[in-house]
Amino acid sequence: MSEPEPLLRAVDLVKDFGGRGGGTRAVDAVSLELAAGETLGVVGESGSGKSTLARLLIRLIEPTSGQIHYRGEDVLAWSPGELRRRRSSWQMVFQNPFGSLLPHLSVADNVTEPLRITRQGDRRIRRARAEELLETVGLARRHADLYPHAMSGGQQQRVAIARALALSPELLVCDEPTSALDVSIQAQILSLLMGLQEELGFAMLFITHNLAVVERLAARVMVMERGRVVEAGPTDQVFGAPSHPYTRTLLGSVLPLRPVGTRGTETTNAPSERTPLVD
Amino acid sequence: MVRNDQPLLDVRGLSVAFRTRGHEQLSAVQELSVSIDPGGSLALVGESGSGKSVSMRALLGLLPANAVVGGSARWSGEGDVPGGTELIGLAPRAFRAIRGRQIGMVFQNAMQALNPTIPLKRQLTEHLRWHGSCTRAEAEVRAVRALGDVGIPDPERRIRMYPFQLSGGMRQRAMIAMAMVADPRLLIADEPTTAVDVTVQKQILDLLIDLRDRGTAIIMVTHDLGVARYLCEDVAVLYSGQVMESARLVDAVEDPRHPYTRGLIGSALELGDDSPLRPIGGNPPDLADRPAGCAFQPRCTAADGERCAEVQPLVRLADAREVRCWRSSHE
Amino acid sequence: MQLVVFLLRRLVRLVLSLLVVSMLTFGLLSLAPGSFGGIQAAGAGSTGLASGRTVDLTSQVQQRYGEDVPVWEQYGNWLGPAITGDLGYSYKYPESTVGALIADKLPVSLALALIAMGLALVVAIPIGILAATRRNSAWDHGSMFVVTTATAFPTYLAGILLVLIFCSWLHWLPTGGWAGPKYALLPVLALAIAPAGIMARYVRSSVLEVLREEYVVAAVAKGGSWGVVMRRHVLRNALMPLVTVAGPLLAGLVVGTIFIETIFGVPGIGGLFTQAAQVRDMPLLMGTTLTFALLLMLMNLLVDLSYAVLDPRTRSGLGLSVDPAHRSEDTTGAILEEVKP
Amino acid sequence: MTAQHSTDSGAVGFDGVSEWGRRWRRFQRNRLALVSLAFIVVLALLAVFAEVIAPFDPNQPDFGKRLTGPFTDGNLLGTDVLGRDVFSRLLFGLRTALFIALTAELLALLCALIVGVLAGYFGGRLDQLLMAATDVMYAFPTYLFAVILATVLGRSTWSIILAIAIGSWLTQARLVRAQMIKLKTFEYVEAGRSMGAGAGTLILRYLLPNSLGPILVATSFGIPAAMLAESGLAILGLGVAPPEASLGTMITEGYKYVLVQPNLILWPFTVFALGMLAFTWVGDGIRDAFDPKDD
Repeated sequence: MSEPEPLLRAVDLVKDFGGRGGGTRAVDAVSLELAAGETLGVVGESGSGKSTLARLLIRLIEPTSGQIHYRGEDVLAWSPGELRRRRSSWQMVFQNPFGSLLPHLSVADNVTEPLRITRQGDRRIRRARAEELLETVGLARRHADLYPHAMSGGQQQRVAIARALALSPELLVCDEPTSALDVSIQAQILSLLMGLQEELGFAMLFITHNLAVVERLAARVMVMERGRVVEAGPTDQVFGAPSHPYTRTLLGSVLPLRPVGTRGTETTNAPSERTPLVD
Repeated sequence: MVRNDQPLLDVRGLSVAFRTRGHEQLSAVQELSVSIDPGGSLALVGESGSGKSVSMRALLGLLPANAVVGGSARWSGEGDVPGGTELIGLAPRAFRAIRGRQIGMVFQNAMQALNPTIPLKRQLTEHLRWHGSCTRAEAEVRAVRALGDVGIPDPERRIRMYPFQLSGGMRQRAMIAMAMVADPRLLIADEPTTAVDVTVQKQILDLLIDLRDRGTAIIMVTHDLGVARYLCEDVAVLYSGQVMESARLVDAVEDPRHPYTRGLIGSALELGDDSPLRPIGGNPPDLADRPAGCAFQPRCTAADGERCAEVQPLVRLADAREVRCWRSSHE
Repeated sequence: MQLVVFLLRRLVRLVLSLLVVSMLTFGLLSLAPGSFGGIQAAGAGSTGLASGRTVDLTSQVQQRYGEDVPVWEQYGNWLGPAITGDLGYSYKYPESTVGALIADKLPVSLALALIAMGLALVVAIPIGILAATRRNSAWDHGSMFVVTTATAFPTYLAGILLVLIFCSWLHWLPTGGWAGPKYALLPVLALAIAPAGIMARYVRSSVLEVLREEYVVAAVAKGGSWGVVMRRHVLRNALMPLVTVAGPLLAGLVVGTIFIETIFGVPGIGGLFTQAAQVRDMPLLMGTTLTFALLLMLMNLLVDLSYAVLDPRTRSGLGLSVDPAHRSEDTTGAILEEVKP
Repeated sequence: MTAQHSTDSGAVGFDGVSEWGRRWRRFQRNRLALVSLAFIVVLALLAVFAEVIAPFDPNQPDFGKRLTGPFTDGNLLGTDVLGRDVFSRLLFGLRTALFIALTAELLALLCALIVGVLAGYFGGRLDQLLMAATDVMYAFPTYLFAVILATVLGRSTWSIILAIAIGSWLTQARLVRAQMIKLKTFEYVEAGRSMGAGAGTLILRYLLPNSLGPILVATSFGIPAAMLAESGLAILGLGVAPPEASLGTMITEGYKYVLVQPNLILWPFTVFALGMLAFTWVGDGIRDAFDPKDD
């Protein structure tokens, strides 16, 4: 088997914000590759440029310079119309679930918004697809007629994920999808995403400031600081033997719940596995 | 009663409800009992809406007018009042002598908790002057020292700045300095690291550990067990306004007795931990729509229809732990 | 230094805006059918002169007022001296210069507007604060009812209402004229009512907003008494943005004097403007319009400056407030819609 | 199925009420707004059916009965200085006033929407032009501008409408522009773009419905402002040409006889003031309706 063309390849991406002298370089010469079905984690603190990078990669904002190739095609050469038509293969999940849903549309309409935009199906077909998608993300059919404001943050994020899946994307860009959620809900959403990826086989670009989340989700990781990639590689290597001081600082800032070695003891008295509540 | 046995703050059966437009009351905190010794450190852990922040504000009388607070909170920080001062329903004048001077509070977001139009100097010294404990010049000296203590370089210059002129981490420290400058016996920290980056979080927690080691008691309100574990000896796990489990933190983490505590630990992600995620299903209940009996029952993997439909009391176990679940006393 | 640059930029814009306003006014009025000469001639014609001579007279009169040359040339003839401060002679009052007329009448209008503004502020601030601190009380609801009603009665509506009550019904006060403080009472009241209502509402919502701020809770948590926290933290921050509302309202009041002067017969600059518009007295119309425009722009400049001085966040970066667009559109814009004169 | 996805059927209330339903509920909570809305509907009906209701020709003088008081000779509210029936004139005056105010506001809104959306969404030259125009208009009191326009255009209904609309559209365009610029940064707009929505969809389906609140509030306060502008022009002698009646010209006329026959100004003034108040209260109600703070 020869080296296959990666799903997404970016070379020397640069993004400058603000003109007239005092501009800032939000993303500085970032290159990356992402294979189909793979998950790449991007970690960094606020101001590291990780969210800007995500938006550059799917051309939500235009890079100052650099190249982006999707399945070998030059994404930056696409005309606005072509870009819009081809967006369906990459979808995005945002940090703030409520903010990313349209408040004046019902859950069903929100979920099938991509179908509507790409003019697929009629009202009935879309409705059926909405219910199907809601079930995929662990919501009930009856949620379809709710409005986003009547849902909890975790439920809203599920709706946002369902919407992202509506067009069966090949790439899901997740921009801190769990950082606005409580820990127990964060775990729900992460296990949902992991399960869905296994089932549907999409690639993920996962942006987060939480190292433990990346370790769980991504086989490869990129550490960003002030727009630059300071370290990249297989997650266990980068986290196991960090070479850059910033990576070490980040790792040193993680607060362990249990010292290594004592973990897992609590499973001894865990109750028997049971399907969690379905009403 | 021997003075030394007395906890610094002893909260018994604290309840908070909010009057709403429809005249029904929404209960936010029920029967909350926690205590902290001088120099101790307690974490109140829970998800958003669990009542952890509300209960701490209730203690200091900081809730809006539509809040109904019941129960008891005895404060023994002053030393000369036998049995302590009852904080709930305390007259405003007496309360002012305790707030800020004996009990300090640190808020989640310094950008919001610091007045944007007043320079740091006045915000750090005004309460010293209100409490009448020192002159203007003394207050300024203390404020500069406090800023230096929290690791702000060049405090003489920075104290003249406005909050917006400082970086996020710096602001957060300035806020801690503001609470510390009056040298309180107890510091209540309400999620002081939620809005900052992980590296800054570490620095701020280290700062709080310093304070703790110098004898200030700390109550840390947080949703992050890792943060709690790093800083505190004791923990009270809150769910839907009730304490589900209170124990020494080590014990709670190593050997959680309540299914909710177990769920929280199962949900926590840790570096180097590849055991499968076991999230808690469902969502916390709405305040207006609590399930009868055990509040956690609908999400509990170990729920037993009949036993759990009854109201669960907080049971004190042999090893000085308290758990609100009938199973724990049977195990 | 920053302040100097800021002021310079604003002054340049001010001059440019004045220029555009003058061009607009001049151009529009020249487009309109009729002219001062025409109106005068028509007046003379109606006294019974033959129609043939009317045309003759019209052109004579037009020649006399320089209205027989192309518009741009007329404008140039006006602009040249105007730059040096010479606004020319009024057509209607040929014996005095426009400058002298304005200098004579402007103080009356300004005094009216300023006194009314002062009155409105004195009434609005305590009402707003009390309503906010006793939210949902009978006082809150009652005062907000009255105050919102007041916002529906800008200038001459309030003027007419006051005349109906105090002159026509109670016979306490004269309906018009200008001979002593008694005569200023109704005009000032009429001007003050709507701005007082608007500002009281603004103060209320602004205080409520600040009361929700975490730094107020933090100040109480530090041991501040209600009074101290209110004075030092709440009121200071809540009243600061009032400047952004008060400025445009004051400007509106100056314009509002136009109606008040018409209704109450007060000899102010508004009356001059109205007369000038009616008889097409070009120099006087240009003079009064530009005076209003200048007042308005100075007021806006003053607002931006005072806000910058009051709020440390804008003070440190005066560049931010160069653009008038920074004013909050959501609040100020909507509120101003209510009474924009 | 590989993984047993945890399901989420939380206990959050089963609340399928749409955005508009909730807004209507909040509006209804404001009793004054509700009463005012009903009052406006009554006014509108009176204006529309003026011909049917009016007992006399509003413009027909009868020099035999000038300035009579109310309830004389079948003249419900008396007659004016030319002996015309005040009640009939009031109905037609109301119609003129409402027609001018509504049309002017609608015209201004339409202009404001088009320019505001284009400037706010696309930015660029048009935006610079709009901002420059705003700069000038900040210096040019809209009222003076309207007076000058009315002078130029004459005293017909349509020229008054035009004068008022031109005087007020710019403020509203700025409001729309500000809304566009604010909402453009919201995540749902980004989400829409990431799904491939074009400018049309984004503007009509994403941005406008969500900026409706401030725009509607501004409009509801714009109508009384336009009514005010109409009567203001009338007071300066620039109202609709006689013999046609509008509330503004009736008030102006009545003011001349305020000490002789106060009835003449009392009626149009009362209707006008109540109308102003009603629109103000409705605007207040709309503000509440779009402010979810209390929920």
